[in-house]
Amino acid sequence: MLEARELTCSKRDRTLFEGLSLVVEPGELLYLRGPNGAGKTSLLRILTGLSSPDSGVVLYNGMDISADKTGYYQDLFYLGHKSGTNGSLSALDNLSFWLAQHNVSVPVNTLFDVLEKVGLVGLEDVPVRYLSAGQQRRVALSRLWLKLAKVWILDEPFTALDVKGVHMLEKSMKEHVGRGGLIITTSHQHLSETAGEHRVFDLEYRF
Amino acid sequence: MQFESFADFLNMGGYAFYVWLSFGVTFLAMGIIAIQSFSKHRDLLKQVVVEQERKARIKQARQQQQDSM
Amino acid sequence: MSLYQGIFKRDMQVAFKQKAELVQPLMFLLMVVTLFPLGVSPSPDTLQRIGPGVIWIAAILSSLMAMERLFRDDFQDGSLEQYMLSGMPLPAVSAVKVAAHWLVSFVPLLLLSPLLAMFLNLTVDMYIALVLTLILGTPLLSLIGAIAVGLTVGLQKGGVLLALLLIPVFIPLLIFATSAVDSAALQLPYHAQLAIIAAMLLLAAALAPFAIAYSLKVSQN
Amino acid sequence: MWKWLHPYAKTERAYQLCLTLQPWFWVGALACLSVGTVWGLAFAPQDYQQGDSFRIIYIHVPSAILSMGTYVAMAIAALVGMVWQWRTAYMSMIAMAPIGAVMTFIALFTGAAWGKPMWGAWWVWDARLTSELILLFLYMGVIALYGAFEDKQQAGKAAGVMALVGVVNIPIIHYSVEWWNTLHQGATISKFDNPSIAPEMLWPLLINLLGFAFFIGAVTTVRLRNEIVLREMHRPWVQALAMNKALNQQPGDAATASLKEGS
Repeated sequence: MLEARELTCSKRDRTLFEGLSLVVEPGELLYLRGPNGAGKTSLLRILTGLSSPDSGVVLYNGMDISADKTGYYQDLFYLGHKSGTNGSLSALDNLSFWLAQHNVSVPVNTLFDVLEKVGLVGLEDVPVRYLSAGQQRRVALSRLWLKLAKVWILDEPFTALDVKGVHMLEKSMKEHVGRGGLIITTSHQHLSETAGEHRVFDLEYRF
Repeated sequence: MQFESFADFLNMGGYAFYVWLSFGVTFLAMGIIAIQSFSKHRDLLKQVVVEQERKARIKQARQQQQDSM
Repeated sequence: MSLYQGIFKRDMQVAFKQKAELVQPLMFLLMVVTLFPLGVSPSPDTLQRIGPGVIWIAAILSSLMAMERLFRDDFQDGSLEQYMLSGMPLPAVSAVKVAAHWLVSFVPLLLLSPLLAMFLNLTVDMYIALVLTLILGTPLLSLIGAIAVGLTVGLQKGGVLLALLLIPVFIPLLIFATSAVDSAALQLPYHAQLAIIAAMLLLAAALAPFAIAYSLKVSQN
Repeated sequence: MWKWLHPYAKTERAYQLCLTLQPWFWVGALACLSVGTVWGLAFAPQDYQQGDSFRIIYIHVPSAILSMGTYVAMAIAALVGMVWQWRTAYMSMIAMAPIGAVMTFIALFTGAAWGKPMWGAWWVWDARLTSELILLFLYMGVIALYGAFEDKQQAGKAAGVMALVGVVNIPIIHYSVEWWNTLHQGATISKFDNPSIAPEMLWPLLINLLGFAFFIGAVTTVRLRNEIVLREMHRPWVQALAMNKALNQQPGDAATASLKEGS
């Protein structure tokens, strides 16, 4: 259960939000909506602990995440704007190093199967910089099936994905929520019904 | 022949170390650049074959998706 | 592979995939050293007198060029975020990355040092002292440099700023390293200077990783 | 003008040309080098002043001359590429660069080794050696610039400009270093004069020069073929070439399939 209490955040002397509280229970999909510049990304980064809020606290299972991070990070998967893959390494290498860093051991054939599932057959050993933006996004997304994280925090996961990619991602979101997982996502296209029912949280633009 | 015996030839009038070192390094460097060029040629041709197979695998995967649609 | 091998092996593989970025600082070092005989004078004893200073100054300048590579790529492609979210303590991650960076950029510099010593006509004793100061001094460059790189990684034009931040901090190391090689030239013992450099290195090794971790958090924010 | 050269602008014809030229270059190189070296080492008379250490001249002088020559050839290829927009010209330019760098390294190393008995130090800032070293930096610059570009078409043009800038600078560097050397003549290095070349000393030198030139030609053809295959990888004729090369070697299984189980 992920909870945020009285979060305040200001960027370049513009308060994005203040006194913001939200609670997300397991088995729930929270859809964070708001215009550009409303502070969606900043809120997500605060929820992951990457950046710290001006005031307020984020709790995971009742414990402040800034105190003990390892427990929280064991269950967390964060997808940011940047793909987190090094251009000169191949998709295979990027994923195997990422898994090693997250202390997850997975046989090589599973890597190939997951890459096949995201539609990257034949491109497994090509340096990532030669792939298109959408394909690089799929390499970052394939981590969802490699690390079984309870909490998914996705920052505009649908950008640069084609129709088939969007459908696949929404289906897996529905399965994850069904299995008792917890998802917070932002997106500029509305979620279709394949993603299952979801709660909307609106963030207005403050001047 | 400028030298009486083969041993004298090897001695190079006392400068054996410098003469044989420079000849050795010269032919070594030439050998390295030649061998590197040939092995690069072999690798490039192999790479072309790998690219061919990669295209075939991608085409085949596309077909499977079409059929399963 | 274990947690930290995941980072170490990754950095090694990335470094060997981008060989050009390794070779260029070394060529820069070689060229800077060859400028001095042309600029100052080719006579062997002048070169011998200015030799240690020239090599150390060139090493510091070339290390500044290679330093930015430490976190720049990881910051831009988002891998740095994934390190932070991996549950591994960030100081340990920074220490591993600095070790990989030292191995990749400064060990070739050590291998090049005989050539530099030959160009500047250093005696064997001076060369031994030079190598000792390089072995102790270059990790110090990496550790302290990484702190400044961590701070400037978020900025677009971090390059020159990095030099402005780091050169003052490298001055003590330069002073003790060159004086060690000079006293080796006069056949005087130079253990004192080496001990001071080693002390600075141990201090940096103990504190720098935490400072690097903090500076990365600051630039991530 | 140059009508007979035009067909070789197309890469496939250039590839065939390399294939035909290559064996001759290798045979010429081996023959001349072996004859020239043996003659120079064993049969040529000693130098009255330096004794047998002067025999290093038989590799130092040819490599020094050809290091300069390869750079000029590189610049000519760049010029041809620029004026007539030939891709093969740029490719041959970058094919020559590494061998030119190796020739310069050889000239440097043999010059230093030759100078050691004379000057007592492995490296002396002598005029010729210094300009040779600067030439090596010029080569490194062109190779590094070519490697820095992702798109090899652009890389060729950029490296071409640097090759031309370099070739214009070679004489300037040469004379300024000569002048710099005489300026510091007062310094302790004694300048040894070029050994007087008696005719029977000259023949092995010329043969070796030819041998080195053949060697450079041979390696350039190999590297040019590499460059052509690299740049024309998607052309059918390259794929056909690679396919039958792989078949007659050993019909190994598909490489990526083994990658799947192997890694």
